[in-house]
Amino acid sequence: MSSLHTINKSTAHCAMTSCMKALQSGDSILLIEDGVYASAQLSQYNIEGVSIYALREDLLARGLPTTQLPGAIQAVSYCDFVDLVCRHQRCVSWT
Amino acid sequence: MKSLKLPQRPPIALDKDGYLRNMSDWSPEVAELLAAEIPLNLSAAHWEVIDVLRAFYQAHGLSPATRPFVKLVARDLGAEKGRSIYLMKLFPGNPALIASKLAGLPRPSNCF
Amino acid sequence: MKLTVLVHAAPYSSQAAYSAYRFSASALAAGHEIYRLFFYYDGVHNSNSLSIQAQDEFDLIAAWRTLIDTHQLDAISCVSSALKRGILDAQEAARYEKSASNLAEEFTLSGLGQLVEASMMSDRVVSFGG
Amino acid sequence: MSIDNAKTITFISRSTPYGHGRAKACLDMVLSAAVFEQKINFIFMDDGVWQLKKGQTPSNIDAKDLSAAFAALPLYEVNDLYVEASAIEERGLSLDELVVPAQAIESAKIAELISLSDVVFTL
Repeated sequence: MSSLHTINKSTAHCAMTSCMKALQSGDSILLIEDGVYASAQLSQYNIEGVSIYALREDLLARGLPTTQLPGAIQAVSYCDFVDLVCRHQRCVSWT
Repeated sequence: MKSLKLPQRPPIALDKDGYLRNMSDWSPEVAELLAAEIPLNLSAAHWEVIDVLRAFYQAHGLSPATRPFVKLVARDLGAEKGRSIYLMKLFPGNPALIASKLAGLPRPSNCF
Repeated sequence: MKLTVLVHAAPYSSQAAYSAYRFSASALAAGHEIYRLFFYYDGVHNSNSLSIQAQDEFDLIAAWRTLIDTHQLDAISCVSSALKRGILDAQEAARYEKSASNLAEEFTLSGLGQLVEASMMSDRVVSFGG
Repeated sequence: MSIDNAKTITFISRSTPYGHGRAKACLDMVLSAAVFEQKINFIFMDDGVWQLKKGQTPSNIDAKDLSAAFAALPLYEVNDLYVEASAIEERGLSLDELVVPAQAIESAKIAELISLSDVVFTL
């Protein structure tokens, strides 16, 4: 029963650390808005069994390259965002 | 603007649904007048429910909707009275809405 | 799938309401159903018809209105959040004796119960805010 | 209103009680969900645990006492209140300083509660 977690804040806020506590194997994280700034820090966690995505539009808007994302983070579109919501049983937004 | 008129007092403002605009305007006389508008004659059985509601609001700052209202009456006045049928007889229509109005509380939100 | 989208951020103060709009438009484009858009807390500012945007900036409120109208979506602004923030429909304006109403006509004012009901009826609820 | 297919709804409240309106907004959502007789988990994480601290007198800032409402939650059949153990600890709070008894839980339990929920709201 996996969850999609969205994070929309940079690491200056506790959204990311709070999200980390609530993860289970099989869950996914999607970084959106200022959450995309957390890509580098997040990739260091290397969380077992959790896929990490970042919203392409939000990366590009902030001058972050979508091609050289750290770790196994994958850039996705809004259309993929919708798919991710459907593929997980529930969605939790960390703000 | 709707209002209640008591002798020797400025008119008491009501909203469109007949709730007091200012909770501090409430007094037992005001409750009697609000009841007369419905119309309803307040008996001791009504008053004990109104008192329970006012005490609950004092303690918790909440105006209970139907289900917690029934449970509250059951807790404070006993299971015999904490029943929808009993409360429906006392406050015909929507007991939680009517009783909260007479008790001078804000309109309970999400009250069916 | 049946989706409900909860927005609890004001437009322009943060990106969240815009994200909710883009998400909703993408979901519709992908053939999903939006059971309800629910605007809560500061999110009710998305339903203010009197908001004016500079000509060279994206008009999020206009975009919401078009999206709701085009797809005939059920868009609800939470009534208690809205009244506090000065977003009124004609009926509430009359009730509280205010001189004007400003709720955009594509939206309806209703209670939080509509969010709970939507949560029960939808396959997924997606929240945007903060 | 009683509906057969009751869902499990988890609310995660992470904000301080008076600094902004989110804590109150979250409580209002919980009370509304309770009216629909849903199964409710109410979790306080991060700064949200401050909402439960005893001795609040928000009349000093002309605010309603949010903490007073928590003791009434059993009447709304909201009985599953949880606090994040580490959030309590990090803030130098202890469980007996809370206005209502809440279960202190570790992060693994938070993850588990989420995984058992149909809908999760965070505010």
